[in-house]
Amino acid sequence: MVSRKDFDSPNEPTWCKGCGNYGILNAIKMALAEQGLAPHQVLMVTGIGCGSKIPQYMKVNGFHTIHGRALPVATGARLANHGMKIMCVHGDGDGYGMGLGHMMHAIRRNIGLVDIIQNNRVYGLTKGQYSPTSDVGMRTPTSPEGAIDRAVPPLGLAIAAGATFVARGYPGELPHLAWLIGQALQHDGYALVDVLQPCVTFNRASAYDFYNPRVYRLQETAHDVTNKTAAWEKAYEWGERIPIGIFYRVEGVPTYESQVPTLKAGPLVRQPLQKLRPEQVHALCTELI
Amino acid sequence: MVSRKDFDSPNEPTWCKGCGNYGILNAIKMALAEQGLAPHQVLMVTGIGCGSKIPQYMKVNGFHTIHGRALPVATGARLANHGMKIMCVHGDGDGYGMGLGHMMHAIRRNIGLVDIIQNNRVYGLTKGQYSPTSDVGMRTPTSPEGAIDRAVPPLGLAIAAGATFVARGYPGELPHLAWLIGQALQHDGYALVDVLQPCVTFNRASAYDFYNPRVYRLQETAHDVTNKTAAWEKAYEWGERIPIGIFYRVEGVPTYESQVPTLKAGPLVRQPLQKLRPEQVHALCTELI
Amino acid sequence: MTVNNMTIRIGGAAGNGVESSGAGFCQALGRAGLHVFGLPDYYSRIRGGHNFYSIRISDRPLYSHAEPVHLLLALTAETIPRHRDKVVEGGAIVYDLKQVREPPSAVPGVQFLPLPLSDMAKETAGTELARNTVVLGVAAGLTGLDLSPMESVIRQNFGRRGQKVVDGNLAAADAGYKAGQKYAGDFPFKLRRNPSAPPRMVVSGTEAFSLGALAGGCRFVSAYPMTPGSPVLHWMAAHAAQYGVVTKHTEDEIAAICMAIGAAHMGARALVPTSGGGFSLMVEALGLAAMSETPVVIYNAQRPGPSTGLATRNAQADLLFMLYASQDEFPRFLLAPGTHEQCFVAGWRAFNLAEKYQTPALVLSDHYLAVATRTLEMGAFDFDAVQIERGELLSPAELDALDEEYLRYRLTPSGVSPRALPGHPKAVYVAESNEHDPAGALDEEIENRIAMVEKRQSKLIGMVEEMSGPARYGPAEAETTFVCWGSTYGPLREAVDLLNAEQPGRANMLHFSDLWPLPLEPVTAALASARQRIAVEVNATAQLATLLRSQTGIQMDGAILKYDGRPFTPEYILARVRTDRRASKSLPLDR
Amino acid sequence: MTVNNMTIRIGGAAGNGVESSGAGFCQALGRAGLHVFGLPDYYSRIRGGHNFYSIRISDRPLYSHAEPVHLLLALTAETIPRHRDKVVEGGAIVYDLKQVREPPSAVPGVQFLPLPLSDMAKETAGTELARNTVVLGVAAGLTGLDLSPMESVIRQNFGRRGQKVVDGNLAAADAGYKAGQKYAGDFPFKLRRNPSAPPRMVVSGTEAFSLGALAGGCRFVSAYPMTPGSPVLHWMAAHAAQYGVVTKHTEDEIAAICMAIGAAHMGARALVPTSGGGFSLMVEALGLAAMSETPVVIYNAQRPGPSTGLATRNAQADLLFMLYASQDEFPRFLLAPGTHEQCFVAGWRAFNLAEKYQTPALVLSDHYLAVATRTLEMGAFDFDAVQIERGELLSPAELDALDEEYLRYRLTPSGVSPRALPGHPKAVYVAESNEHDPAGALDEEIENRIAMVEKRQSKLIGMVEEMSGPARYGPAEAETTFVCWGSTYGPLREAVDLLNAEQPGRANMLHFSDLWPLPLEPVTAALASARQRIAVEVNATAQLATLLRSQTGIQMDGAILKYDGRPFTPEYILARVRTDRRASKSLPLDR
Ligand SMILES: Cc1ncc(C[n+]2csc(CCOP(=O)(O)OP(=O)(O)O)c2C)c(N)n1
Ligand SMILES: Cc1ncc(C[n+]2csc(CCOP(=O)(O)OP(=O)(O)O)c2C)c(N)n1
Ligand code: SF4
Ligand code: SF4
Ligand SMILES: [Mg+2]
Ligand SMILES: [Mg+2]
Repeated sequence: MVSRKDFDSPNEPTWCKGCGNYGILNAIKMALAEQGLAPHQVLMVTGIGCGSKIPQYMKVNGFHTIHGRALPVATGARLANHGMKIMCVHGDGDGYGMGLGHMMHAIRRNIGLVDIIQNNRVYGLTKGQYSPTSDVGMRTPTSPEGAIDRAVPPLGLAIAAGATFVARGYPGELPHLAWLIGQALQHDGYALVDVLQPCVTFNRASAYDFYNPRVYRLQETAHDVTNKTAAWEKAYEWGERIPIGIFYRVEGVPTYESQVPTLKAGPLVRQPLQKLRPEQVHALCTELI
Repeated sequence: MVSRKDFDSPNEPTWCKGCGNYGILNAIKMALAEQGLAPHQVLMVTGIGCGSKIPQYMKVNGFHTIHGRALPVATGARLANHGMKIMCVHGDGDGYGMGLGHMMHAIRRNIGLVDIIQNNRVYGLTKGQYSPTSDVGMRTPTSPEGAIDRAVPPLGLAIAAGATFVARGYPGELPHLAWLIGQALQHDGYALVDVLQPCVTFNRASAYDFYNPRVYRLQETAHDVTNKTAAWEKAYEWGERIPIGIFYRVEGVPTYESQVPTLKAGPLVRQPLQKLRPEQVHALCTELI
Repeated sequence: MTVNNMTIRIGGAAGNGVESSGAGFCQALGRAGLHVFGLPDYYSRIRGGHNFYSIRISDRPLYSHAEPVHLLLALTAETIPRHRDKVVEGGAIVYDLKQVREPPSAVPGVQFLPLPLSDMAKETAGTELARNTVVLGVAAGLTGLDLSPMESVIRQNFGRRGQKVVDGNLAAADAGYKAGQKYAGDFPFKLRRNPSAPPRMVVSGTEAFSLGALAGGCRFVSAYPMTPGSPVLHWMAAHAAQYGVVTKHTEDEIAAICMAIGAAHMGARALVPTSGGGFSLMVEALGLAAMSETPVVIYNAQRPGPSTGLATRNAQADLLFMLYASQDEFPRFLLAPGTHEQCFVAGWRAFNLAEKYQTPALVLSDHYLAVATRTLEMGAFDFDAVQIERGELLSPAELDALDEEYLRYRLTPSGVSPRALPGHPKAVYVAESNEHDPAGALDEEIENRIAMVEKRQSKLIGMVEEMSGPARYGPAEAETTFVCWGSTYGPLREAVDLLNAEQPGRANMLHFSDLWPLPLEPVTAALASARQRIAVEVNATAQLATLLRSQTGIQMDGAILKYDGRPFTPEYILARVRTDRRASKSLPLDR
Repeated sequence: MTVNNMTIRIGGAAGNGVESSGAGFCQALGRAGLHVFGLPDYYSRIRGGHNFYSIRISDRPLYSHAEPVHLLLALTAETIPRHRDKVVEGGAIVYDLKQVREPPSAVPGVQFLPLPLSDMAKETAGTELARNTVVLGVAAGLTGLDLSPMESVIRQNFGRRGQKVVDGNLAAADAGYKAGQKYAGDFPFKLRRNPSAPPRMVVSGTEAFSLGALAGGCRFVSAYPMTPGSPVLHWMAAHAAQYGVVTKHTEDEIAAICMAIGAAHMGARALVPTSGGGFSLMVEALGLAAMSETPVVIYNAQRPGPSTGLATRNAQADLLFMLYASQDEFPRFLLAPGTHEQCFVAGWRAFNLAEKYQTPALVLSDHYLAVATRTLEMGAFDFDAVQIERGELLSPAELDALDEEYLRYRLTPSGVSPRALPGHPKAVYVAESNEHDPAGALDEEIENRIAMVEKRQSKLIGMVEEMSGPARYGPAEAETTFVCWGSTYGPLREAVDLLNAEQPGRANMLHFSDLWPLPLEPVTAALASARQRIAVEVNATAQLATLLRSQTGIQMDGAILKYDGRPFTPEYILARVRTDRRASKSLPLDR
């Protein structure tokens, strides 16, 4: 039996007091324990940002990579060892800004991994520049007159790109977030969990007091998670009411890794690594005659 | 009066006989002439690929850049001189593969340019590898067992990202394509024109005989170009019937360049470039005391 | 008693406002007519950790920070053990009674001043956050510095937050001041306002470079935030509307350089500030700028790597990378300003060089130079000397008068082809990333390729004429010649002064700020005449030494290298000189 | 009469099948027991232009193509003026009557053979496309080469397209053969099948490298297509299912290197083939591999730039770029195989080096080496010598037995830390791109930073032991020593042979294939003993010469540089040696 405590790390998080990342950290631990996944069975690939430091603060295999590139690293890891659970955890600047192209491609491949975005709608680590999901008009060091780029609609894009599992969580609703991550972990294919992560330091306008009165649970409404158009329209609901929960889910779309011929024989790294056999050498050289 | 002939270039295209790029070239010339845009009033920014060589084959200001980066180059050009018409013309590998992230960001900015994608659903110039819009199962040098990445749905993504003009054309319907490009040129903001470009050499399965019986004109149906959800659903229609025409169009969303304070005074390159005035120097230095 | 010659260091955790209060105190000292050299030191984290700010103060201009600390202001307990060894005899350590529960063990000759900083802050300003204002008040009281410059800074900097905040902070400063005065008698380091001094600017390398770039006609800045390059973007964004600049925070660094290339192609002077990791993403497009002959300026404030490395720390380790970045070969400029004044000049000069030779100009700064602040006279930046030279740029009138076909890549003896900006009916052309003929048409033939490679490469002949050899500091003849580049100028200059003060003729230094193309004659002459050459660089492999050897064959006799993520100090250099006259390490350094 | 010593060149437009028929003819010659060196030359366009394929044929192994042409097969009119000057006395030019409307002007001593190739193709194979088969039949007839090897190749290569196509092409070849025979009497260059020779492979550098990589345990290939790197991806994709390899055509080169890093991190031997422009996009992630100590192999088949440059042509101009790419400093391997045999070895050796030192290994090939084909004996690739050495990789059993905390970045004398693959309960760790402590935790402290820089850099001590100095070809003592790297081996070797044949002791050559880290002792010894050193490189700035001078101080006495997008030929080198004994150009080359 795996317990939440198994994921505890001696390293103290360096996040601000009240940062939404604490909740995300807890939710991930809860979900992994719930799913019976031990620290060594999981690889957590992160980008660069406040939130991307997360593998430092829990016990889990981690790869803290470079800004915006968590998904391709994770994809390579998945293809090399699909016997392990792969999670990406990264910020909105990382995932929806620099990494947006990779995300679109990961989605159309339906590569089997859970992609958690710590969407605080600001750049935390570099101290408060506006992000791809910031509100128009937000004044920051790189938008002193107010941002004029309209926000990326991540859930709408994910559904449009063909994602098979699209969800949004909120650390203010911790058990719900843990449940969502658990569902994502159970999903066979690419699973997006966008998390409304309060950044209490650089985005006070989108912190708990903004979200608390607004969020409501989709799964407590009549929302049909298999209706793609309905899900897509829901993805744009934002303002007085902000839905959290599973927006869209379809099972049965084959994952990328399940279709790679070589991987039918099991995870790549568990297949024997040895020199070519003489008959293989012979065949390869004969091809060239 | 500008005429099609004004755009003629002495350089002979190196495209294959029957290549859909000839039609696109003609349609662009027709549309520009129709709009009364002379060669020197337009900058055509292209990426790398068969089709991206297009500015070599017509008389127009061109910038033949690098693979996948036409949009950011064009965005910079637009911000520096929004007095000129900016067009991007590039392939599906270029625009929907390497450049997909840039496209999503260009769309949300609603930067004012026409983006024409020569979507032959294959890599032409590098000789036939599958592309982001290739069919699943397509066998190519990089997918000898058949491609297993699901295709990028460009129109669906564009609408989801907030594009204000989304269209698809086909060089087999030349006047229609020219009309579409003309409409795009008239649009204020980012305008996508996806073109079903037959590649007769590397993608014979998606050439004229595939498209001719399938394409139909949206504008001859009851399609409402202002209905976003309907447009989004239409974007996925593919198979026995393939719609061409304007899928979605909304005017009145401000362009990025119209919101940049400095550009209110006119195109940047037409603003005087001179040394700082003494009072400016004084103000700047005084800030530092 | 020592007057106007000390270092005050304030230390605390991220979130304690160490950096802003340090910077504010520098401003106050500048207004008091004193010279300062201010340097923040902080972790790549938003909260916690240990940040500190050092303020060296003098009557004369300062070029470097220094290690000895005369007054340590400790907002956290951790500050004391981290810096106690640096506190000089007679110095003092002020600390917050609330934070430091156990009295720290004594340091001979150093006074410990426990004060209820948190309580004082709460009482005066209503929040413990004002501790830093209290403690700076204490510093003023201890050193005898007139409080009024500090008050004026408080009024200015807190003004936006309302009168209540201003008043609270004024009261906090005053309370600290009074507390400090009580102990002033035992504290021998004093600060005296210089009322006859003119007001001075307190300037960071970031500001100096940005000012220079703006003065030089920079009108387009596209960048993706990356420490320590982003402050240039922030500065430009803050001044954009007023000074007619367009700034764009892009989706990534590839877009940043590509947008700058697009803008430069249309005729705007375009700048891309970044750091090494961001520059890594620009390498492909750098080649596009070179091939299409688009002038663009890239500013790299270096930080330690490899990869994410140490985001908020210092290194000079991207020289060879920037020199050779991108496939195949093309001319580029590499400038590495060493002082704030040089940063200003590099800011405008880079645009002239880029435009005159229609090729990228790269500026190497680093974290140290970018964040360190110095007081400078109001006239320190020579705005009059600024020129906006656009090189062979054809005016609309010249284009109107053109009676032959316009050839964008015309072959010329200088390698530079007269440039027309897109938009003129007589000069409709294609800029190309493929090899092309003079008109810009694709051309793969042998003769054309040779001509075009030679065209581009031959720009170097003109380019090298624009470059200066190393600047010598110190006596013409010296036992040891130190060889450095970029920001190492300041600490090394002080080290040279200290060595020569001990033993006249002991040392001089050669500072390289024009790194590429290297003007071989003055470089070789300067190096050849040195008796013993020691490279001093903030990297592990002596990159300048490698470059110089590759071009001149001259080898350094040793190297003082530092790769701990921190800048040199004069004291560090002296110590290395003393422990190891040949000053080289056992690592395979020259690789 | 000359037997088995000639070059046949077939020329036409893109789309004429010049490359495939040239390659097929090489195969046929290999089956006939002859040695060939085959080289395609083509434009970066799908249709039109002028492509040609040169097949040099000999009884002895060949290392290079050569300029003189004995038989020119012209499918288009343009072929004749482009190559007529290269045709030797006694040689012949066969051309298609339908394409060449006006009889070409005569060349003294050269026979022109106008033939109705298109008609013959149409009549025999039902399509004019079979012209190339006809013309190769003509070549066989003229040279007296037995047609059966060609027939066997036709059967094999056209087999997939059905018996009709096979029969048509057999008939086409036969018709050509008969036509050629008619003129055979006047054609003095003959080819004789060598029935006693064993069957030989016809191998490109791409195939040699790919085979070596597969033999060395390469199991993951992620790449974005880019000429001339992509053929490695294609080869691997074609063999993936059968040999247990996963290949991924990615969305861009950044994804390619990142996926390889992810796969390598999990334990797969991962390869990223590309060309310089693609490598430019990998620079940031290269640093990630170094910092996280992830072994990964990058193969760069160089092509001319800058930027898109000349996509289908040749250059050796990415050496210094690859050596210094990415911010800050870290150890890397740079291998530049010179021959097909060396390509094979580099293929497997790179993985061992990368894994033993847990750092990236970079292989530099180029267009020439990638596409040129040579006949090799079946045993030319020593598969027995292949070793799969994974270095300090902890087995599951070793991990089970671990009784202390696993430290991914443990400090060791070698700088190499025992590596555990993710998945074992005793070795749960974080791989880091930030500076980190031995456990992988973020650590910005000075002591740790120094230790970690020295840990990484100290790998170089072991790494350099793995490297060989330059290989000498030619006599130990020579008047001139040519210094080259990578694919210049072949043409230069022949040039050395030719010079020494004229004047014994005239020349020898030093070939560098282990470029980094440089083993200074053998390198210096080899260079120092040379009388006159001439760098021979396919670039404009003599990059190897720059590197060697930077590391040894030794300067070349001259350089023969070529930057026209084409590889060296022996004849070109000889001509340059003859016109300019010092062989340097007036450009500012050493910059
Ligand atoms: C290539 C590159 N560019 C820029 C940076 C600097 N950088 C680090 S984190 C970050 C943005 C962080 O924002 P986000 O991804 O939203 O994460 P958060 O800090 O908000 O969790 C940036 C720009 C970098 N590390 N690498
Ligand atoms: C960075 C980089 N990677 C790879 C290439 C090689 N390349 C040139 S064109 C091309 C793909 C072309 O496909 P597409 O964009 O669909 O254009 P098409 O040729 O089909 O018109 C590739 C991979 C390149 N030029 N630059
Ligand atoms: S800055 Fe924001 S995201 Fe970063 S740790 Fe603080 S609250 Fe969290
Ligand atoms: S390969 Fe395809 S896209 Fe390229 S020119 Fe030929 S038909 Fe057109
Ligand atoms: Mg964020
Ligand atoms: Mg295409």
